[in-house]
Amino acid sequence: MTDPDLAALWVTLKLATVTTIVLLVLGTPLAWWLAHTRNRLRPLAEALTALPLVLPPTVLGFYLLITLGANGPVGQLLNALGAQPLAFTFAGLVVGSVIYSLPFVVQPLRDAFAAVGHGPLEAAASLGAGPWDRFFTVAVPLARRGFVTAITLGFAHTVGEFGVVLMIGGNIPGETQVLSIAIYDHVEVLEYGRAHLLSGGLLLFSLILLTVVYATNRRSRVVGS
Amino acid sequence: MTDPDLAALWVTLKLATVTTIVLLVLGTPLAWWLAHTRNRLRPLAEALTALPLVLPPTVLGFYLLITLGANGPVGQLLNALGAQPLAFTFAGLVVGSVIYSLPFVVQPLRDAFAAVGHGPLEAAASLGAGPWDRFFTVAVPLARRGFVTAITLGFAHTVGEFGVVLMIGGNIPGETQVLSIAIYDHVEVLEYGRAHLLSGGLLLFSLILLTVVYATNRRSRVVGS
Amino acid sequence: MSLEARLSLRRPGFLLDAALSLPERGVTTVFGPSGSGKTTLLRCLAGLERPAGELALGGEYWQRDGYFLPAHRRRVGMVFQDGRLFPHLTVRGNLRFAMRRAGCEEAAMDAPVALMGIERLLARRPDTLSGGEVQRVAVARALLSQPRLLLLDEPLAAVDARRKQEILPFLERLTRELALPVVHVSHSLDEVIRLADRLVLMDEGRVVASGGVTEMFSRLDLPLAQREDVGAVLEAHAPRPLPGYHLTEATVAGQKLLLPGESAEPGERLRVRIRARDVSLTLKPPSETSILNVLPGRITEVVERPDAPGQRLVRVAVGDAALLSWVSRLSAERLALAPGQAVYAQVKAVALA
Amino acid sequence: MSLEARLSLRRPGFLLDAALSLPERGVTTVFGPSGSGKTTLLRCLAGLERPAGELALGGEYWQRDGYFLPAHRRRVGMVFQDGRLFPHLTVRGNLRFAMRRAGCEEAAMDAPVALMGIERLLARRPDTLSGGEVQRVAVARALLSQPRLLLLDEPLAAVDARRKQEILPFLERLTRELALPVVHVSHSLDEVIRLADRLVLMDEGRVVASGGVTEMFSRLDLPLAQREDVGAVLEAHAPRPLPGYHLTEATVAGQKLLLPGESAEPGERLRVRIRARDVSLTLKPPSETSILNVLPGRITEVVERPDAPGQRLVRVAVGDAALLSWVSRLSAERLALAPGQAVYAQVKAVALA
Amino acid sequence: PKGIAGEVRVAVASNFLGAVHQLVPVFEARSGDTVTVSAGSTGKLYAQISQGAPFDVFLAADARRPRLLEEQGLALPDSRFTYARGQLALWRGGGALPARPWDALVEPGVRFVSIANPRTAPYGEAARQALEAAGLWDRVRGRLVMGENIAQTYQYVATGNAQVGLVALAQVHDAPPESRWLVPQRLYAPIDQQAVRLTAADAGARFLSFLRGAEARRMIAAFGYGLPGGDS
Ligand SMILES: Nc1ncnc2c1ncn2[C@@H]1O[C@H](COP(=O)(O)OP(=O)(O)OP(=O)(O)O)[C@@H](O)[C@H]1O
Ligand SMILES: Nc1ncnc2c1ncn2[C@@H]1O[C@H](COP(=O)(O)OP(=O)(O)OP(=O)(O)O)[C@@H](O)[C@H]1O
Ligand SMILES: [Mg+2]
Ligand SMILES: [Mg+2]
Repeated sequence: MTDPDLAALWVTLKLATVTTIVLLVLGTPLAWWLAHTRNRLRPLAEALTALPLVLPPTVLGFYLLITLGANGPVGQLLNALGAQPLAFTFAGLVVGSVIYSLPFVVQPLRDAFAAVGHGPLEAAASLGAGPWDRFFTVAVPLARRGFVTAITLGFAHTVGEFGVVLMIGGNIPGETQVLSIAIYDHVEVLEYGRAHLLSGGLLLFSLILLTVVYATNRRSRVVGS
Repeated sequence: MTDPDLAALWVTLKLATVTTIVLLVLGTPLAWWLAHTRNRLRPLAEALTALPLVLPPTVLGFYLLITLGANGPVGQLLNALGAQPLAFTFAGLVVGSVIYSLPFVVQPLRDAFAAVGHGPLEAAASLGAGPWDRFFTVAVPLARRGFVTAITLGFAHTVGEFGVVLMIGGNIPGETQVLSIAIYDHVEVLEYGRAHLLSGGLLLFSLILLTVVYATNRRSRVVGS
Repeated sequence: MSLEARLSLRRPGFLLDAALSLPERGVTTVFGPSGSGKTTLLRCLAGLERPAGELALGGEYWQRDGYFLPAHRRRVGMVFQDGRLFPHLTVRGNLRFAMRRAGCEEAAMDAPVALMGIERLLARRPDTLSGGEVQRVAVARALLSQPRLLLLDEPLAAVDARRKQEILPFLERLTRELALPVVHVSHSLDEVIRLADRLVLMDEGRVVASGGVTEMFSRLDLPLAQREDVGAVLEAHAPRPLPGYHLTEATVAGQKLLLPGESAEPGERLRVRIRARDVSLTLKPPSETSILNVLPGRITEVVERPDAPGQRLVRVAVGDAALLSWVSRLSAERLALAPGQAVYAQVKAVALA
Repeated sequence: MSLEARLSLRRPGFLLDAALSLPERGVTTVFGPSGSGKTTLLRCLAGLERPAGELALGGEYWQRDGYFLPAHRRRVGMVFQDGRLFPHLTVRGNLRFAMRRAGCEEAAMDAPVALMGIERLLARRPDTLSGGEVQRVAVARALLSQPRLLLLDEPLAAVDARRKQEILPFLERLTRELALPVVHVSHSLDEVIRLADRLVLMDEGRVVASGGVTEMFSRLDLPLAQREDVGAVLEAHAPRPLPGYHLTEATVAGQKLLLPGESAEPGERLRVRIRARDVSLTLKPPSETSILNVLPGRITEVVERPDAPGQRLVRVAVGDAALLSWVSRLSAERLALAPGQAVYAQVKAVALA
Repeated sequence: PKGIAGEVRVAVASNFLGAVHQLVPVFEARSGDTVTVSAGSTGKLYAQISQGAPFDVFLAADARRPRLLEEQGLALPDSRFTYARGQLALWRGGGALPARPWDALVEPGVRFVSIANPRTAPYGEAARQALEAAGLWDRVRGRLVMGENIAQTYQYVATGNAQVGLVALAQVHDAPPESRWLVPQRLYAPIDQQAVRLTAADAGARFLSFLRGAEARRMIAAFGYGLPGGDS
């Protein structure tokens, strides 16, 4: 692996990790709300969370670019606040990836929360557990399978993410060039050997990681405390 | 909308529909197996179903091209069987989309089946329902939420699918040119107006469709027979 | 269709190892402490577990050597301890689920529905039912599946006493009419007395004792004798109603006995449970008492109740049968009760309900 | 910490509309047919439903006007009808969940665990427990949550009789020691007699009658009087053990009565339930009988049981209290039982367990 | 090394990325400047530059996008020049071309002909013009598959999914000579790939003048590109 490839690997892992964390932080309350609200607008909100999927990533990236770029509304707002625009920065990548991978995190979590139902939460409340307490000690462990799915899909999708990142990241080595773009570039310039190497490495790494995750997940999560 | 755009819309809807159906047909038994098997290789199998995610779609498409091509293993097999190669055909698009969207269908279904548990199935067996009977009349309705998520994610992801389709479809108008590519092309050649129109239409259409799906899903599915 | 089973199933920390042989009709109640393996045994019979051993119904093997007939081909009607209604179907949908697979007519639903008092619930979702309502629907559903073997796991535990009084006679009638074995788990002696022909006592996964109800209840060596509500269960013959008094005269242990109610048809066999606590003993025949039944007999056994040291369980031979009487040690000493002694056993008719 | 509640909750096809006023300690049993709203009432008290109305414990409002104290701040210990153990925690984890939030020491676990006989289960997952085991763990968990109000929804329905005999005295003792109101749902009169100070009868979402157990059981106009196991519940004073005989002499209704056992401490108050079916009447004092307790009294009321026309329920004033006796119409006619008549009520000591 | 060493951020059209990879080390060694390269399609890079992407130099695959940038004031005036001229080649993946190379497109057994998308890729537009000039457009139209860019066009043939294609000479200049044929320049308008300066950074100016220099031109030519005003 050459230096730029290593840099791309690093950016990719960092991006996927940060994106997954941000997705969990944003997606968990959203999924919880979707699972429990009786608001009439719930179907609309659910549809909105799925919407980033239907646009091709490059196109989504294009709109994000227009929005976040120096001349876009968000860009100008940030500018007025004295902040840097988000386009072509790592933070911009995170924003783009989060939007694009949101459905993969929110939907499994929402299903998992809905499947937990009210029973265990009521039991926890009667034992003195407040809303946060029962969320973290009852709802989250019981929705464990949904979290594993959400994290897997969110992380893997960000690793393989391409169009959005290419568009709003600008493919800047060491900063916004991720592995998927590096592989893509190798393919573009007919460096198939390097492309195979990177792809193979990525697949193997992911396979091992995912297998370990699923194998661990399989083991009983029942705990004594 | 111009004629080629209309044709692309039609191909897109056809592709997303066929892909979703194929995904359900293949993904449902796979998800069922993953949810119930005690095979030691289960984590590996689960990891394999998630793997298409980590490769950038264009790269995945590239490898599919190699595999499906005249010199690739599948291409040679098809050739030996007297069949046409799959690349640049609608069937090829379906193969590519199915592989790429597989995780989005299998994982929610697997979670949903696991959440159903053995209780209702045992009750059904004791009432004389055979394996298929209880699968369709008990497991599937109880996993309904998982099916809605799987169908939504699978369909929407195919609509927005891009790289794989671009790669193995060859962008043949009326046959393999889908809407996402059409929008992409408009962006590439700076026809932003057309791109906005198509994107906006696609988003609105999807939003309405998804809202209806989720609103329907919300209504109680309890039936009297 | 007699049931023969020899089954063993190992679980971490628990071993089921049970042999059963049940006649082709009649109710067998499985009795035993919580965790003794009653549910597990029923699950094995239903084909929901894969124990080692053999199992045959009416000579047809359901399980032997490598062969295992899957649950859905056994046609067992099972009422699960936790109800297990299908949450995606209404109550009516749950009943229909069973009926369709049993090839029942729609109209077959009416009788069990009326009996269980669930007419008002037909359109309801299971998750809106109360605990007792769930159990009643589950019983109706199992009955509608036209089973060849009926397995009832504490079917009426959450059902109130009044409703139970309505359901029990029906189940009683039903299980006598149906030519099928019924295996029933219950912690309630009431249910046992009403329903059971045979009793299987389980403890720690093993069958401790089993036999006809009459025999089992007159044995002083079984855990049953330790229960507060121990008693003899006797067959009553040749019932003759006493109209107007709502009493029935019948021959029990060669003696005439007055029983409450007059539902019995002449020639029918009845079962009477005479609880030890309801039997008092006198040395002289009593007079001017509200107690209608006074049976002369002879003491055959007097045992101390280990867990209730102030009390004596006295077995009195009356004709060819035995009654149990439970007296305080004080009385036993005052009356100098001992084997061989002639006594009068007095039993209130109302206590025989 | 008395409990005052006036609650109403509408559901499709069902309306809960209940007013309760419970003293600051003691057990109230809610009794009523399946579907009458017992569970719903308990859920309202626990804060799991949002009924209209008011609710206060010990003068502190839990609910009034717009105010609603959420469930987790009420410190109610609730045993749900369906157990509701946390499936992701072991039995020990379930108990700890309650203890941590109640600020209990780890050692506090030992007593309830031993009592419920769940030592062997501590490391087990809830889904491997039997029905009765689940209920016992749920009771232990609720007790460990240090509640200010204890709500028990059929806590022992799936527990076998022997275990119940062990648990009931403990609960009895516990509920007398704890200065908290206990609301208890049960279909078992045994549990009511052992535990309840007060009785609330519900039907179709409404409180039909409520009052002290003694009073409720001596009323012939309530559905309770229709039960087979109707009886009077009396207070016994000044118990005096008779060592060696495992009997206790106590004053009941101004008369000396012999009760089984000698657990009672002098000066303690006891409750005795004398079932109508255990009481026989004679016109002359009986002799040479195993029946230890013979109480002279005077008939005050004779009623026909509507659902058992061959029987009479006779109320006998003994001192300042009343006994119920259930006799056949035949006996009632033979002895010409009528209000004002002097009779001897005989009760076996062993029947008073 | 002259002047203060700087940093050049180069946005390059993907088709020229391979050449840039070879040019950059030479430039870096000579100038002391460091170069970071971002590749993408010309359309994408244009959109990014319009939104303030931090590039100093833009090497486009066409002349239109640099001109637009210049008109919009996003590029330095008068910095635009043609750094390479794309050359179209007819390529058969699996063997020799027939005597009359165009016949390769219409022979039996040819199921797919690969060209770049004429709408989005300059090589595609050139391919269309050449096919029309050769009078073949209508005959091959039903068999055309279109790569989104010239790299995909090449991949279609390289993987054997298309039998022949019109690709960039730069992509096939290592292929056996009998399998490729340089399409005559007169059949299509020149594919002028233009470069433009986006910032005033000196290093950018140095990179562009290096690109104009003889050594760079030699390397570009060796890569299979033509050059304006030079021999092809
Ligand atoms: N969501 C609901 N929609 C409609 N009816 C409901 C709903 N939930 C409960 N009910 C009805 O309310 C009534 C009271 O239910 P509840 O669970 O309080 O009964 P219960 O007295 O506890 O009965 P059981 O002894 O059988 O447990 C029942 O008839 C029940 O069917
Ligand atoms: N998966 C398991 N792993 C370990 N032990 C188990 C498992 N399943 C059941 N058991 C144990 O097997 C024993 C028998 O359980 P079973 O459910 O048959 O009891 P039961 O007689 O029906 O009791 P109850 O009256 O409480 O319903 C119990 O001690 C239970 O804890
Ligand atoms: Mg059980
Ligand atoms: Mg209830």
